[in-house]
Amino acid sequence: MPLRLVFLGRLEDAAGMGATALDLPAPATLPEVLARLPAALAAALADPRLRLAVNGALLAADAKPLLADGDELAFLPPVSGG
Amino acid sequence: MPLRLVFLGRLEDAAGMGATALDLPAPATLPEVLARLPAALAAALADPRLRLAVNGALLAADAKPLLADGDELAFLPPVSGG
Amino acid sequence: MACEASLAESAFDPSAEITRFTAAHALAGGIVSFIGQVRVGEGVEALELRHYAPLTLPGMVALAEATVTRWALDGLSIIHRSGVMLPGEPIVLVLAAARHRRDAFAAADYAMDHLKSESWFWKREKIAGIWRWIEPRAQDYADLARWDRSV
Amino acid sequence: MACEASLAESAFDPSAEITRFTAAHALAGGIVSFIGQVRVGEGVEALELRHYAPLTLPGMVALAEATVTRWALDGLSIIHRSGVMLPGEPIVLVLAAARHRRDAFAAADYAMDHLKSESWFWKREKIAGIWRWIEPRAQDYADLARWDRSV
Repeated sequence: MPLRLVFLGRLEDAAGMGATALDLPAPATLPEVLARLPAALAAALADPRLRLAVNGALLAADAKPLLADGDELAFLPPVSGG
Repeated sequence: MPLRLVFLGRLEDAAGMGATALDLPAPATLPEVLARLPAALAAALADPRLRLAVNGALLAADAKPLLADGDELAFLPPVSGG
Repeated sequence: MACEASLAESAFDPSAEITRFTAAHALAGGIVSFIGQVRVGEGVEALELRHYAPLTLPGMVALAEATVTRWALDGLSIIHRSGVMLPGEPIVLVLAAARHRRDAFAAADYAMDHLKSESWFWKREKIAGIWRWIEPRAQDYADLARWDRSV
Repeated sequence: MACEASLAESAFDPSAEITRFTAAHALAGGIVSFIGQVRVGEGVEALELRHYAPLTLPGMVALAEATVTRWALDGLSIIHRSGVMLPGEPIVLVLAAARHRRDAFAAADYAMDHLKSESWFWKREKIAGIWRWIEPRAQDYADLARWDRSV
């Protein structure tokens, strides 16, 4: 199934892109997603300060999402706005 | 000697004017000034909440000014600005 | 540090002042403004502020100087009307520019509290054709007292 | 009670917004504004704010709604830039209109603290030709914590 990953803030530099597509068997867990990424990026995405959003809905800090067909998973570093 | 009296705020209504001139022997005290004014106005000017200024300089709350030739004595009710 | 205070005898344009002040303080990260205006819709036909020239503007200047001493500001401006104003017209504008927004908020707040309670203005309102002098509000004294117990 | 939040993708004019807001809230006696702008003169050539569309504007709307619930306001407006800004350009404008100025000051202050620390923006600065992501400031968290222990 297709998934879309979005990298915000400095994660865009770590990923070398703002977003990417991935194809995984459904349903997919976060560790399964990270296992498909380059090790350096996977390490950056394992930062416990990150928050996750699935399809624009923020997840609880300790959530373990099961991703479904077409989901957009966003990786959100601590904000530094305004 | 000539003196100038200035009435601010609601005292202008009590006095029926914003300012007036008075002629008194020098030096003059506040009670001497008040004695020369209509009783109702003198009573309004004896309000302990009033502040006084002589020639634009604010007096301490308990000051007993001695007025000299040409002095301007201003009667200042509590402010209600802004 | 630049500070300024002025007494406006006729209507002024807060937005134009804010534009000017903001451009003059490009080093500041934050600018707080307070606009006080004559309320519309409470039956007040006009408001008049009288002042006493030897005290009023010098008192505003002293307040501006005290405010810039108390907080780390890049600039402070106080403009206050005197004379007759109509509903919707501005009465007072306080502008504070600071590197850190906390200073700008506190300075504008402090200047307003002191303008309200300690500056030499006397206010009257015209309602149903009758002018009435306004007494000081207890709330203004309470607002002022806040500053005696904190920075 | 009217509240509004918007995300500006290009430069906006704070003075024009203040004029419009002030005229729209003629019943309010006081209007507090906060303008945050890109500082001039610290070697920052440009600043960029990135946002995440599904979260950022909805978060600003929720903050505006929470703020008007917390204080007695006549109106509240939040405008926040995203994209690339140059020194001197506005980043954020918060406007609060209230019958009593204390409410307007507190509401603008509260909205700014929460925008700074909780809204979904990521900032980078260009200095000497190099873009660098900015980490959250400890001061922003300290500012935010103030609101947990007071009204």
